[in-house]
Amino acid sequence: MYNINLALLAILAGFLTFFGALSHRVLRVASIVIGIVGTLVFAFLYLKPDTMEFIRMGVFAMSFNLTDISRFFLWIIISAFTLSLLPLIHEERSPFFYLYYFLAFGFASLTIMANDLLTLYMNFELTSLAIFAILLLGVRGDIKKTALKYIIYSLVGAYFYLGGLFIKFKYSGNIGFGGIQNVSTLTQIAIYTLLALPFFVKIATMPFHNWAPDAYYSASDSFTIFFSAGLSKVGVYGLVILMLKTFAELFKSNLYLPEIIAWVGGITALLGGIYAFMSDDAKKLLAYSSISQLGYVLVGLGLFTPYSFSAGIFHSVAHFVFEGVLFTTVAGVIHRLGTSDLRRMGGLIKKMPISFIGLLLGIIAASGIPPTIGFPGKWLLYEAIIMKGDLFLVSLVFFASITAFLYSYKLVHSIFLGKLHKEHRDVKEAPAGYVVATIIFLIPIIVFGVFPGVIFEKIYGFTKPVFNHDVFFTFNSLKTQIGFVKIPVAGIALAAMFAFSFILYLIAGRSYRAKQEDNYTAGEWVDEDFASHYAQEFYGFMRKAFGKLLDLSAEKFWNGVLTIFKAFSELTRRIYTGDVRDYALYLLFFLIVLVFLVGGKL
Amino acid sequence: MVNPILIIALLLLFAFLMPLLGLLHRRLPAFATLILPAFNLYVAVNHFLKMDFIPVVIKTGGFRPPFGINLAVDHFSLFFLILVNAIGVFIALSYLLEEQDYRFHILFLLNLLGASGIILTGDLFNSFVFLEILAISSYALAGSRKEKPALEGAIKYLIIGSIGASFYLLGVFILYKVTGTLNIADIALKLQNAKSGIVYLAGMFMLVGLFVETELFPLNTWAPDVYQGAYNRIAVQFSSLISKAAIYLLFRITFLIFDDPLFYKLLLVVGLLTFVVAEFNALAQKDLKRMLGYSSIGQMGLAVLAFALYGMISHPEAFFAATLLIVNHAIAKALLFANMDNMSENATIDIRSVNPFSSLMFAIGALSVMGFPFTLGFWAKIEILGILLRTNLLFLFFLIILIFMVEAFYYFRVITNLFRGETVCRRLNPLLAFSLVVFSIFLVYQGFYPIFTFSWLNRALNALLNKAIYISIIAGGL
Amino acid sequence: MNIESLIFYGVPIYLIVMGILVILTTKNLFKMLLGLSIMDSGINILIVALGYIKGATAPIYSRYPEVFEKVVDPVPQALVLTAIVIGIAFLGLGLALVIRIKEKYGTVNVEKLKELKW
Amino acid sequence: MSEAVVIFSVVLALLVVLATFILWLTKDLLIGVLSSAVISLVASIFFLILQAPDVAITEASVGAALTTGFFIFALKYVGRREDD
Amino acid sequence: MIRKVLYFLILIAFGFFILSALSAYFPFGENVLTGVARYYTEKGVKDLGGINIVTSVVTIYRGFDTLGEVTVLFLSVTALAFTLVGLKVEKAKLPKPTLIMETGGRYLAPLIILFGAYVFLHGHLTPGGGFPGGVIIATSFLLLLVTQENYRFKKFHITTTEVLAGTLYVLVGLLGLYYVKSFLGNFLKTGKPGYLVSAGIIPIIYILIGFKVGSEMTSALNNLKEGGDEH
Repeated sequence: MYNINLALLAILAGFLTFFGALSHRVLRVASIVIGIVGTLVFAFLYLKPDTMEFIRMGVFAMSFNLTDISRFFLWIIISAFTLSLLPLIHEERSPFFYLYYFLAFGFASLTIMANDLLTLYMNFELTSLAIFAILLLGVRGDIKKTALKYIIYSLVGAYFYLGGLFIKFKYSGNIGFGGIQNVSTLTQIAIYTLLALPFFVKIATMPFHNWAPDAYYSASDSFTIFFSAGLSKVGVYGLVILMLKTFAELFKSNLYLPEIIAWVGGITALLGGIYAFMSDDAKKLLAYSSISQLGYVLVGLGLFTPYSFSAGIFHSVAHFVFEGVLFTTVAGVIHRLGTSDLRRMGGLIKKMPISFIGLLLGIIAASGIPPTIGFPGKWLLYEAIIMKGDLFLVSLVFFASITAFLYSYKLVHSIFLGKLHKEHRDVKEAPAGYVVATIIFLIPIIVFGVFPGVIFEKIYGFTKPVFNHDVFFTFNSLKTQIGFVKIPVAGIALAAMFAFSFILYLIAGRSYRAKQEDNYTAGEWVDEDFASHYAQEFYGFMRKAFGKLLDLSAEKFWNGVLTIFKAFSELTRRIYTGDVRDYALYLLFFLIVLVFLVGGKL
Repeated sequence: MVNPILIIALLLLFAFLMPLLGLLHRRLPAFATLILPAFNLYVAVNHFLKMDFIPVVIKTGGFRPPFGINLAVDHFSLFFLILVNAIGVFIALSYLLEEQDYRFHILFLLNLLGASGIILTGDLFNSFVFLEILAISSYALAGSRKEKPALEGAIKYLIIGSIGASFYLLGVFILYKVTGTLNIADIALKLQNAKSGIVYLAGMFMLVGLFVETELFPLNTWAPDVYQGAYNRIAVQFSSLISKAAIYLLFRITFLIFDDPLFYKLLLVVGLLTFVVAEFNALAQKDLKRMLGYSSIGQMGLAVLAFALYGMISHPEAFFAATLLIVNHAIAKALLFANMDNMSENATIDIRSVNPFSSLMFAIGALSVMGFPFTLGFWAKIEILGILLRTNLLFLFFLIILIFMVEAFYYFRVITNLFRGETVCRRLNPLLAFSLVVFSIFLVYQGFYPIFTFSWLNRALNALLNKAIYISIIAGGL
Repeated sequence: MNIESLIFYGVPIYLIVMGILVILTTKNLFKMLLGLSIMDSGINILIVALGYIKGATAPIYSRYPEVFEKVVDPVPQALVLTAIVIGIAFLGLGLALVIRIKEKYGTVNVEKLKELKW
Repeated sequence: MSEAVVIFSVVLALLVVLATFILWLTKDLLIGVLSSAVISLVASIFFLILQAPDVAITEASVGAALTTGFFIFALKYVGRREDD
Repeated sequence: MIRKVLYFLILIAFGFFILSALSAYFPFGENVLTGVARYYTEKGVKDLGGINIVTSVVTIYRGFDTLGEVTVLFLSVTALAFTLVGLKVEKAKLPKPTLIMETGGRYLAPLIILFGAYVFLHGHLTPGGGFPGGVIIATSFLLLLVTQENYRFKKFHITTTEVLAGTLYVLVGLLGLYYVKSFLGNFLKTGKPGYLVSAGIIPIIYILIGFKVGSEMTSALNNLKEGGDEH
C-alpha cells in the first residue's frame, strides 16, 4: 500500500519544485533538496514487499507488487534519480522541466512496481510521455525532431507491446506475468518479440537505437545522468521480468532465441562502440557508449545461462554506476565550458581534478578493468559465453570491449589531457553539486568492484528459482566451472603492473617538457596560444576504415518506412478531389455496388 | 418525470418564437439557446436515472403505435440524448458572450432538435423528417461563415446529402410497402423471420442516406471540406452532435431491422475503409482543422467497424466498444475543435504562436483520441482491440494497431510544434475556456476511473440489446 | 411488365436517374439544383405510384355516410406531401448558397470551386 | 384506368422525356428552369391520374409555381448562361 | 461528351434494374390495403370526422411529421435569410412590367389570396389543405412582386404572422397534451363529417399551417428578390 506513495510523493515534490521555480531560485533549490531527502527517507523507511490493486474492471485491475526484482531495480532508479538531482540544483530551467523530471521518476517507479502487463504498459507510456516533455525542453540540437523521434519510437514499441499483451491474454487468459501453457513455440516467440519490443527500444538496441544519441545530445545535461543511468534500467527490468517470469520455459527449451538475442546484443555492443569513438561530441560519445554497454547487458540476459544472466544484471548495475559518473563529470565540464564539442576542450586536468579522477575511474570501469565494478560482470559474461562455446560471440564481445578502450581514451584525452585552450584559462572546478555527485558515484565503483558478492547475492535471490543453480561467488571472488577469480588479487596484480611500468617510465623515460617555440611549424612563428592539441580528426584513420559503416544507419531505414507511409497517404488523399461531381459519382457507384450486393437476392 | 415530448415541443416553440425574442432584446436568443439544451439534459438525465429497463412509449396524435407516431424512450436513446445535449449545452454556453444574428440561434436550436428527434423517435418516416431537419440546418450552419471555403463545403454537403436523403426516403417507403407500417419496432416485428430481397434493397437505399450523415468512406467526401471551412464550433457540432445522432440511427436500424450478416459485413468493410483512408489522409494534411476532420472521420469508421464486429462475434462487447469510442470521440473532438478558437485563423500543423492553455487542451484531447493511458480513449482502445482479437482476425488486429501508430505520429507532430512554439497569449472566450476545462477534466477523470461511464453505458446497451422487450412493448398492440 | 407500370414506375425512375445524370455532367451548380429538384419529383411520383390501387378512388369519402368507396393508400400521399415541402426547403437553401457563392467566387462553375481538396 | 388515360399518360411521359433532355442539354438556364416547371406540372397531372388530388394540388402550387419563382429570382443573380 | 453518354447508359441500366425489381415485387396497381392504411381508411372518419383521409393522416395520425415539415420549411426560410444577410451584389432589375401586367396583377392577387384561403379552410373536406393554400397565397405575393414595380410590404407583419402561427400550432399540440394526454391529440368534438365545422382540430391546424407557410414563403420570395434584408 505504501509503495505507490513513492510516486505520489515524487509528483507532489514535482509540483512543489514547479511552484518553487516559479517563485524564486532559493525556493527551487530548497524544494529540490526536499525532493531528494523525501525520496530517500521514504525509500529507506517504507519500501517493503506487498501487493495492492485498485480500479478493478472486468479482467483488468490496476495492481502493484514490490517483488525482489522490482525492489532491486527500484533502488537503482532511486539512487540515479537522487544523484542526478544534485547537479540539477545548478541548472536554471523552466519550472515545467522540474515537474516533468519528478513525474518521469514517479511513473518509472510505478512501471517497475507494476504487477501485471497492462499496468506496466500504462505507466510505461506515461514515463515515455514525461521524458518526451523533458526532451521538448532540451538545450541543443534539433529539439523538435529529437523529441518526436523519441516518442514515436517508444509508441511504436508500446503499441506492439499492447498487441502482444492481447494475444497473450487470448492464449493464457490473464494479463499477469504468469507463463503461457500449451502454446506452440512459434507463437510464444512471436508474443515475446511483441512484448519485449518497447524494452529493446528503451535500452536502445540496434536497430531501434537512433533516437538515443540525439536525445542524449539535446537533452539537459543533468537529466542525461538520470536518463542513461536510471531510466534505461526500466527497459532492462522489463526484459528481465519477461524472461524470468513469463518466458523462462521458452528460453530454456528453445535453442535459437537466446542465441539470436545474444547476437543482437553483441552487435549492438560492437557497433555502439564504433560509433562512440567516431563521434566528436562528448554527449554523443557517451550516448553510444551507453548503448554499447547495454548491449553487453543484452548479451548476458539473452544467453540465459545462470552465469550470463547474473552477469547481465550485474553489468546493468555497473552501467548505472559508471555511466552515472561519466555523464556527471561531462555535465560538469559542459556546465563550465558551455560546449559539448570534444574538439574545443582539452587540458582541463589541472583545472578540474576531481572531475578528472571521476572520469578516469569511470572509463576504467567502463573498460572492465579490475578492481572496478565493470570487471566482475564482464568476466562472468566471458566465462558464460565460453562455456556456451560460442566463439564467434566471444570474439564479437571482445572486439566490442576493445572499442570501449578506444572511446574511453578519446574521451579522457580530449577533455583533460593535452594543451589548455586559451579561452579556458580561468575555468574552475565543476560546481558543488556535480562534485558531490561524482564522489558519491565513485564509492560503489570501488566497493562493489572489490566485493561484487554483495550484489550477486541479491541477484542470486531471484535467479535461483528459475535456474536453481548453486552459489558461484563469495563476497569478493567469483568461481565458475572453468574459471576462478579473486578480485583483490587481480586488482593488486594489475596495480602492481601499472606501478612497475610507471617506475620504468620514471627511470628510463626520456621525456621533457617541450617549449612552445620548439614546435616545428614550417618556419612560421608560433605564439603561446597555438593549441598543438591532438583532438582534431581523432581516430581519423578509423573513420577512413569504418566510413562505410557510418553510412548505413538504421535512421535511413526508418525514414524510408515513413516515406512509404507518406507516399501511400499522398495516394489516398487524391480520392478527395474537390469536385462535387466526382463526389456524386462515388455515391452513384457505391449505390450500384450495394444494389448488386443484394442483386442475387432480388 | 417530465414528458420527453416536451424536449421537442419546447425546442420548436422557442425556435418559432426566436424572431420575437430577437426583437425584444438582443441577448435573449442566446439565453434561450443555452436554456433549452440544459432543460433537455435535465429531462434526459432524470429519465435515465428513474427509468427501469422497459422502454417508455409516448404517443402523439392520441393514437397508439403503429397508428400514430410515437417516441420510444429507452436507456440507449437517452444515453445518446444526454451526450448530444451535453455537447449542445457547452457549445451554447460560449455564445452568451458573442453577438450573433438571432437566425443563427434558430439554426442551432433546430440542429439540436433534429438530433434529439432522430434519437427519440420510434417511427421510420419521422426519423427521415428529423434527419432532414438535421441535414438542412447543418448545411446552413456549415455555410454560416459566409467565406469561400465555408460556402464551398456547404454546397458540396448539400448536394451529396440531398441525394442521400432521397434514397433514404425511397428505402423507408419500400419498407412501408413490404410491411404496411412505418413504426420501427413494428417493422422489426414483421421482418423478424422472413426478409425478402426487396427488403435488402430498401436497406441499401437507407444505408446510402445514413452513410452520408455518418461520414463513412465513399460518401464522406464532403466532410473534410466542411470541417475545414466551417467555424470551429460548427465543426464541433459536426463531429460531436450531427454525426453522433446519425450513427445512433444507423445502430438502431441495423440492429433492429436489418439484423443480418450481409449488413454487418458491409459495415465492417466500409468502416475499415473509412478508418484506413481517413487516417492516412490525415497524415498528409497541412491544415490543422482538416487534419482533425479526417481524424474525426476515421474515428467514426472505427466505431462502425467495432459495431459491425457484432455480426461475427455476437457478443455485446462490440456494441460496448463502439459506443464507448463514440462517447470518447464526441467529447475529445469537441475539446479539440472548440480549442481551435484559441489558435490562429486557419492554423497549419506546424503552428507556432499559441497560448499554453490551448496547447495543454489540445494535448489532452489528442491523447484521448489516440487512446493514451489515463484518458477515456484508452479504455475505448482496449475494448476495440479486445473484440478484434475475439474475432481471430489477426491481420485486422495488427492493421488497426498500425493505423493507431499513424494516428499517434500525426498528433504528436502537432503537439511537438505546439509545445515548442513561442507562447503568445490571446484573449479567450472565458465561457468557452470553461467548457474546454470541463471536457478535459471529464476525459482525464474517466480515464482514471471510468466506472461512471461504464455503468451508464451498460444500462444503455442492455436497453439496446433486448430487442424482444423493445418490440413487444412498442409494437405489441398490433 | 405492362405499359402502365412502365409509365408510372418507369417515368419516375427515369426522372431520378436523369437528375443524377444532370448532377454528374453539368458544371453549373444552379443546374445541379435543377437536377436535384427533378430527382425529388421522380421520388415523389414513384412513392405515390407504389401506393396506387386499380379502380380505387382518392381517399376522400365525399359521399360519406351513404357510399364507402374503395380508396387508394392514403399514407404514401401523406408522406409525399411532406416530401414535396422538404424538397422545396433544401432547394431554397441551396439557391441561397449558390447566390452567395456567385458573390464570393464570381462564378458557379464547380471546376472553379476546388479550393478545398485532398 | 381506362385506355384514354393510359394514352394520355404515355403522351405525358414522352413530354417528360423531352423536357428532361432539354434540361440536360440546354446551355440556357432559364429554359432549364422552365422545363423543370413543365416536369413538375406533368408530375402533378400524374398525381391526379394516380388518385392523389391533395398531392397534385400541392405539387402544382409548390413545384410548378413557387419553385419556378425561386429559380427565376435566383437566376437574376447567377445569370442565364451556363458558362463552360 | 463520351463521358456523358457513358453515364447515361450506366444510369439507364441501373434504373432499369431498379424498375424491374420494383415491378416484380409490387405489380402496379394491385396491392391491398394492409396495416395502418387499412386502419386509416376504415376507422379514419369515425376517429376524427374528417372525410379527407389524407388530411386526417397528415394532421393527426402523422401530425408529428407535419409539425416537423413546418419546421423544415421554417428552417429553410430562416437559413435562406441567414445566408443572404449582407449580400453585396448590384441587383439586376426585373424587366419593367407593362400596364397590363401591373393592372392584372393588382386585381388578380386578392382573388388568388381568396382561393388560397378557401383551399386551406376546406382542407378536411376537399383536396388541398394548409400547404397548398399557403403556397397559393405566397404565389399571389409572388405575382405582386413580379408585376408591381417597387412593391414593398411591412416585414414586421410577415414576421409576426409567422411567429404567431408557428407558436399557436405548437400550443395547440400542447393543449392536446394537456387534454388528451397526447401531443397534437384531437381535443375537440369531431362534429358531423362532411361539414365545414367538423373534424376537431384539423381545420385549426390547417389554418395555422396556411398562415405560416404563406408568410414564410412570402418572406422567402422577398428575400430572394431583394437579396437578403439588411440586418
